[in-house]
Amino acid sequence: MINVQQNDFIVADEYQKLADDNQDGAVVTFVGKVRDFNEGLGVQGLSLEHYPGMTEKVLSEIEAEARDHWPLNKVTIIHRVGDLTLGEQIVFIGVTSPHRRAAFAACEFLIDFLKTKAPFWKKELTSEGSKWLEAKASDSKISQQWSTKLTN
Amino acid sequence: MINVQQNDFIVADEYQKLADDNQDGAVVTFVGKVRDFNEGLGVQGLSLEHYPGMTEKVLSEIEAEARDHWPLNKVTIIHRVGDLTLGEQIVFIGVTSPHRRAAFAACEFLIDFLKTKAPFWKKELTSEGSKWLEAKASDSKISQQWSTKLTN
Amino acid sequence: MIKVLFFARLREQLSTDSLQILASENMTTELIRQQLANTDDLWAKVMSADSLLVAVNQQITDWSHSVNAGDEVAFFPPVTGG
Amino acid sequence: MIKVLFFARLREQLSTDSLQILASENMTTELIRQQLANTDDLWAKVMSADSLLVAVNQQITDWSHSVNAGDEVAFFPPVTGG
Repeated sequence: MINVQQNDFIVADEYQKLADDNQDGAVVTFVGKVRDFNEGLGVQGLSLEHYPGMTEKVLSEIEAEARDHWPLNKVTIIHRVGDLTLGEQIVFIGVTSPHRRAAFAACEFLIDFLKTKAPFWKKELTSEGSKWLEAKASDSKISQQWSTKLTN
Repeated sequence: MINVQQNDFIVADEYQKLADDNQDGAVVTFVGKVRDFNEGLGVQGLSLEHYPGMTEKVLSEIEAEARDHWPLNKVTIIHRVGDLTLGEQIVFIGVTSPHRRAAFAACEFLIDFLKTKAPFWKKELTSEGSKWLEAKASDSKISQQWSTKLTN
Repeated sequence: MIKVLFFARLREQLSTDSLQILASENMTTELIRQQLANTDDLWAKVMSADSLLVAVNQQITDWSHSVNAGDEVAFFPPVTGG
Repeated sequence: MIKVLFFARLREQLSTDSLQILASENMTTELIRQQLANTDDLWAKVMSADSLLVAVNQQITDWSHSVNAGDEVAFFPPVTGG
């Protein structure tokens, strides 16, 4: 399931939807939240913009790629857009599999690729005004490492 | 927080306890459940035995080791003992960190080491009687890989 | 016509979220970029950023990708979601 | 006295979850294992399993670990939790 939404999500509900299959021994979830990011500027929140249509398409492609690599049963990807305050949830990734290694790897793969491929942009709202975040070189390096690992 | 308990745990409650700190950008959780394990014998459930006292001690040591390697804030480890039926939750590992890579790595490290170091034993209850599970060579290999990775 | 979209920092810098341009023969993503850069100094600066990304019909692509009438072309900075 | 514990398959095979043995000079985990193995054929078989693990005072250890009065020694098969 892929959702791009303004509303908050409830982890308990998403977990429940993921966890109702007896074939799955492993459920791994990741939640990313608004935190006091980089330079200690007193972050009050984020504004999240996206490219409607393309976002969902890219997330579907990333999910399909994960399913090519690992035996997955359920996959949930939820990403919020709009204005979020400090501590709010931004993104939920949940994966179930018969195998824990597959569940961990796929969950991490999904968030790593979401960060470098999906058209979302964060603007940080600080006490000194707002500022678009710069993409992190470390994030694209992580994606590249996956590509190397998975094609070898 | 480390708990070895007969009772089921509620993922929503455990998530809530983990997620209330604005310094943490990342929350990773793992849930392991009773599934139809290995040889398609029609698993009806598990009976889980442990070594009271030593279990908690080992889990604390594993947690301390994870904290040595990664910047973690909260860590929750819950493992159930006693009789469990198919589909029931066995183990919960939850980790929060400012950094998602640390949260993923620590969560996977904790379950990998729990599986090879903590004194729990699973007896499978099938339609053809009960049977102690054999330790998997793949699990000890995974622990060894961690040791190699973390000391290099 | 070709629909052109701008997102995030670009959208703010250009004060524009979308516009339409006429399709022509042998059009590419690079030619559209140059055409837009010719608007004025501001557009020239924004459209020549090294980090600029382009998508055609919601698929990230390179600067030699051909573009035809009815296509949707989007320009945006590196993504920062998650 | 030394408290000796058995878990899981061992506990079932031996129909025993704990017993007390007398401490003696220069006792080790290996000597306790041998002493228990001498009980009868069943104990000999169970206590000579290659995969047998031993913990002293709730810490997994090897077969040369010394054991003193008051220690808690546990024998068990490889763990399978999680």
